[in-house]
Amino acid sequence: MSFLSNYIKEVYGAVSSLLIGMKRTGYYLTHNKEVITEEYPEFRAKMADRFRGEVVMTHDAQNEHACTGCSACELACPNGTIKILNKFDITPEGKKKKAIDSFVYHLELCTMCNLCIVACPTDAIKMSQNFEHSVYDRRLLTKQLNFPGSKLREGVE
Amino acid sequence: MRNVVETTPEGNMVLNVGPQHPSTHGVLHLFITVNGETILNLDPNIGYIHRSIEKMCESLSYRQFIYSTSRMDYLSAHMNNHGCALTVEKGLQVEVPVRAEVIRVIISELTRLASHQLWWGSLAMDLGALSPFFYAFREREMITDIMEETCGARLTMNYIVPGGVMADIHPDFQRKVKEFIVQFKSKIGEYHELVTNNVIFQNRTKGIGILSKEDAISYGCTGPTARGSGLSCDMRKIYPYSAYKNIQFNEILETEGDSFARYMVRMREMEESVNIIEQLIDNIPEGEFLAKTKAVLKLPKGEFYTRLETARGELGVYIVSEGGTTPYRIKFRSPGFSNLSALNHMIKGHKIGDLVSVMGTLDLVIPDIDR
Amino acid sequence: MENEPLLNSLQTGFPETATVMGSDWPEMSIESTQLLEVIAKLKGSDDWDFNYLFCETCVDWKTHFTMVYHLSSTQYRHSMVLKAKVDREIPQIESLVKFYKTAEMLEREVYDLFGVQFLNHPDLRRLLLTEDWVGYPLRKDYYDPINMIKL
Amino acid sequence: MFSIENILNSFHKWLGSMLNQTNVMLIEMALIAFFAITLFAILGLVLVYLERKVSAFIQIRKGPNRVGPFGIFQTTADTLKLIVKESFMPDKVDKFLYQLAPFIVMITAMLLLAPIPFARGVQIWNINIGVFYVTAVSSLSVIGILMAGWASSNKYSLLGAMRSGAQIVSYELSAGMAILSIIVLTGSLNLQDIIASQENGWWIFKGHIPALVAFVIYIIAVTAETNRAPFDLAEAESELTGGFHTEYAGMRFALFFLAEYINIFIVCAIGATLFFGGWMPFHIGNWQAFNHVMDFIPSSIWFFGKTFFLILLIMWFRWTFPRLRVDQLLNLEWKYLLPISMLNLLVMTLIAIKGWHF
Repeated sequence: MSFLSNYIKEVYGAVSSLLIGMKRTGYYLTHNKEVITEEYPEFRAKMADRFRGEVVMTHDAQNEHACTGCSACELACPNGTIKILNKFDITPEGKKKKAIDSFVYHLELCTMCNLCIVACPTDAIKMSQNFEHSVYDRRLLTKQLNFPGSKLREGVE
Repeated sequence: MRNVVETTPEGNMVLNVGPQHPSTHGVLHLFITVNGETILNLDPNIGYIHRSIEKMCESLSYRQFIYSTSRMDYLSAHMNNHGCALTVEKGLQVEVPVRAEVIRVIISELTRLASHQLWWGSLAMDLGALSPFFYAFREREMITDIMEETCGARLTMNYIVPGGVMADIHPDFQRKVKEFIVQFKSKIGEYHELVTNNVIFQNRTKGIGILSKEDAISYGCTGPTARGSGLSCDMRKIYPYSAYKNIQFNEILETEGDSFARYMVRMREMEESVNIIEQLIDNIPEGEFLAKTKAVLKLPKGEFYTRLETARGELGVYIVSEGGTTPYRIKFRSPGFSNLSALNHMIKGHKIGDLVSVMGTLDLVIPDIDR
Repeated sequence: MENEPLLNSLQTGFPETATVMGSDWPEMSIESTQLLEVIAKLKGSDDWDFNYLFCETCVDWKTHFTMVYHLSSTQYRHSMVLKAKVDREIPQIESLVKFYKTAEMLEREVYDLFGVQFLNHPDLRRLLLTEDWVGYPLRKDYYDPINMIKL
Repeated sequence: MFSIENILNSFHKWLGSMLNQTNVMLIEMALIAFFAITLFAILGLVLVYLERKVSAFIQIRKGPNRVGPFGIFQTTADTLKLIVKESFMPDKVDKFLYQLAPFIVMITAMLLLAPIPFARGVQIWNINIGVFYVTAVSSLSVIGILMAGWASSNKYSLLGAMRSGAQIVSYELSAGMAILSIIVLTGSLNLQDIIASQENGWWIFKGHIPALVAFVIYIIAVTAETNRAPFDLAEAESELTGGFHTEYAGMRFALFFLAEYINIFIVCAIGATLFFGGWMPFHIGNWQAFNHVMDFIPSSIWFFGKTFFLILLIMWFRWTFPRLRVDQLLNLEWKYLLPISMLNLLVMTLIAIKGWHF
């Protein structure tokens, strides 16, 4: 007889555990208020301030940046993402001054590790919150970060 | 048909599970010899995403190499970074500020929770219940949002630098973590209702893939896999690092050694992680978050080894230094690698369906195995 | 056992080998031929009971290889490092599979990446790389013009 | 009264007044074929959409919501995509069987539409052994699945097909037992007779607990028979990637997919007919006023409402439960469902003989 009562108990336990699970999913089936997914192209999530999307160089209204071309970021980068090409400007006093010609940034190599930002002594570069990087041509991922015609801000050494 | 199906000389069928297979969660390739539905032998073939991180690290500086370890076990990226930072700090003999240590531990435990939640969802999905995955992600999303706000990325955070953490915590950090804890505690019952107590789930996991304590030791298993077999191996207890020295928590042990025991270890570990976070979240000491270190780090000549607990088990970081700016040799003893080696032993004689449940409860992350 | 008493007992147990204190645990250096004998003693002895091999790897010192075994005891919670010197020209060492089953995969990995031959290993094959791969990537003199990228 | 039955009858008379008997039959057969195929397509679209919405709601998602209002044209768009998709054939398959298999599964599902009473007096073929016909023909779909698994020359497909064979053959027993326990109450295999016997109440209420048990067993067994989760071992995407249809793509895959949904509809329709009275409105004994109010709701709505309720139940199972292992699946059948349903059938026979049912 104990066999039979065990059998019945087993069946009862099994069925009730299944019904509890069904009750839970049934609750969600009938209460479709809370939706965890987002409709992407219409709804673009506001990324956090610290979110690391890509490296950008900050330029002010006079089209001036703070990059002295010291290549600290280039050294700090583990992947060779950054290449800095320097040129020599002639100052009004006739002295030669080092300045960046182009700050080349290979987005396709970047792992957003933030080491270049930490290494920069003049806070010339920062991480932007843009996360939509896809383009149709791979070459477009190689970017020049300093704007055309931009120059070094006065007083930044 | 006979000439198409590959068979062993005994007439058993050889089945390729992977490299692209839904339940291996990555590019793991298993050759299984089956007789009908019964698995007779299993031979893992790994290395499909071997990136030779150890070789790469030999040419990266001590600041740079940490980022690449996030890509090993991407679900416990923070703990991997933590292990590397601890090893470098041990070599440099840098005193890490208390605030940084506490922050590191909180983020570690949040990462562990996120990892276990993903594991829970994907285990349920492997076993055929698709909905729990979304319930797990609902809570996991809160953690990744916290990570994004404080660390700057959702998965491969790279938040740790030698000497501390990269940035101070976000002003909203404590509030959001508390919100998460409230939410998680209210939903953990749902997890048990849907999966743990479900009779089909219990039948699928109880008595499946039994790993005895002796075998766990011999196969070098660690983490929840070994703790499910009753082997006490929590590095947070045995070699307390960072803030784990000062907090009260229990090491979760189950003795059955089957899939269900491993499952229960992880479920209870989640609650324990919440307990750890609760102890620390209101007591983050004030002060610096980053110790002063030289611009170029040079480790003294010698060998340094750190053992720490990631979400999958013990991570060993072994650095051999020749006194230069780059490591001479780095070895990562990854938890998944040893756990995978026990799979053949555990699965023999079970059915193909059990392979899913055993692999699911081993919680293999393939980049962690291949490195 | 704490590190200090362990170091002392290892020094008394193996008087002819060099046992020193490393950065974390006692380090014992042996020749490759002694390996089985030393491991048998370390694992078999009740005082040490090193039943847990948690890491096994190799270091290429350009003149020779060093096999590094990290051993631990689940009973006494102490750990030690065992280093065996392996000849670089004929890299051969005994396998530890009969002591620790985890050594099977770890030794396959070392064989794959360093080319160390493990004697009496049940199934010594390439693990991560393909069977037809030429060379052993983690050796210091390995050079692959295609797959290695110079930054 | 305005009803589908009357329309059909007057249409039949109108045809008969113009043409001779043979031509009427031919035209009606062509119309029925057209109707069956249309019903197929519509049911497939509706059920797939329903399934996706149900799964989305259970999983706290929104579900399809892009194509058309609330995404109702999503499945149409998917079907169009599947139709125009290249229907490639792997190199080493058994070409004849590989191409035949989806059609066998499909035709089996189509044949099953014949005896189903969609509304009062609306039935393609009023066969006097309707229930027997359904149970017999529904077993044929396993041939198609075995054929697909075998012809694909894929180990996963083969395993899936073998699992499916074992599963469908065993679960037919308890499904048959559950059906039998209603047959002993009605004493007829004709589906119209079964519906007529539920004039004063549905069997699930009239048959005491044994009818309820039979209903539960029937639902479990048909879930298994149609290869639905938690019994979807033949597909078992986490174990066998796709099971018997791993190697199928495009329209051939869509036929399998469609046939699965049609099968669900059919088993639910049979379940609704046996246990919930088919198109019979909800009647309680001799409460004439109440029964009369219920009669105002058209019988087709009653039928589809009940059927969709059962379909919803089966979908609800799918998105809640984990999958069983293959030996547990057979254990469940041979150690639990079959003994219980046999015992249940005995009790039911006793009730029928003694006339204890209402």
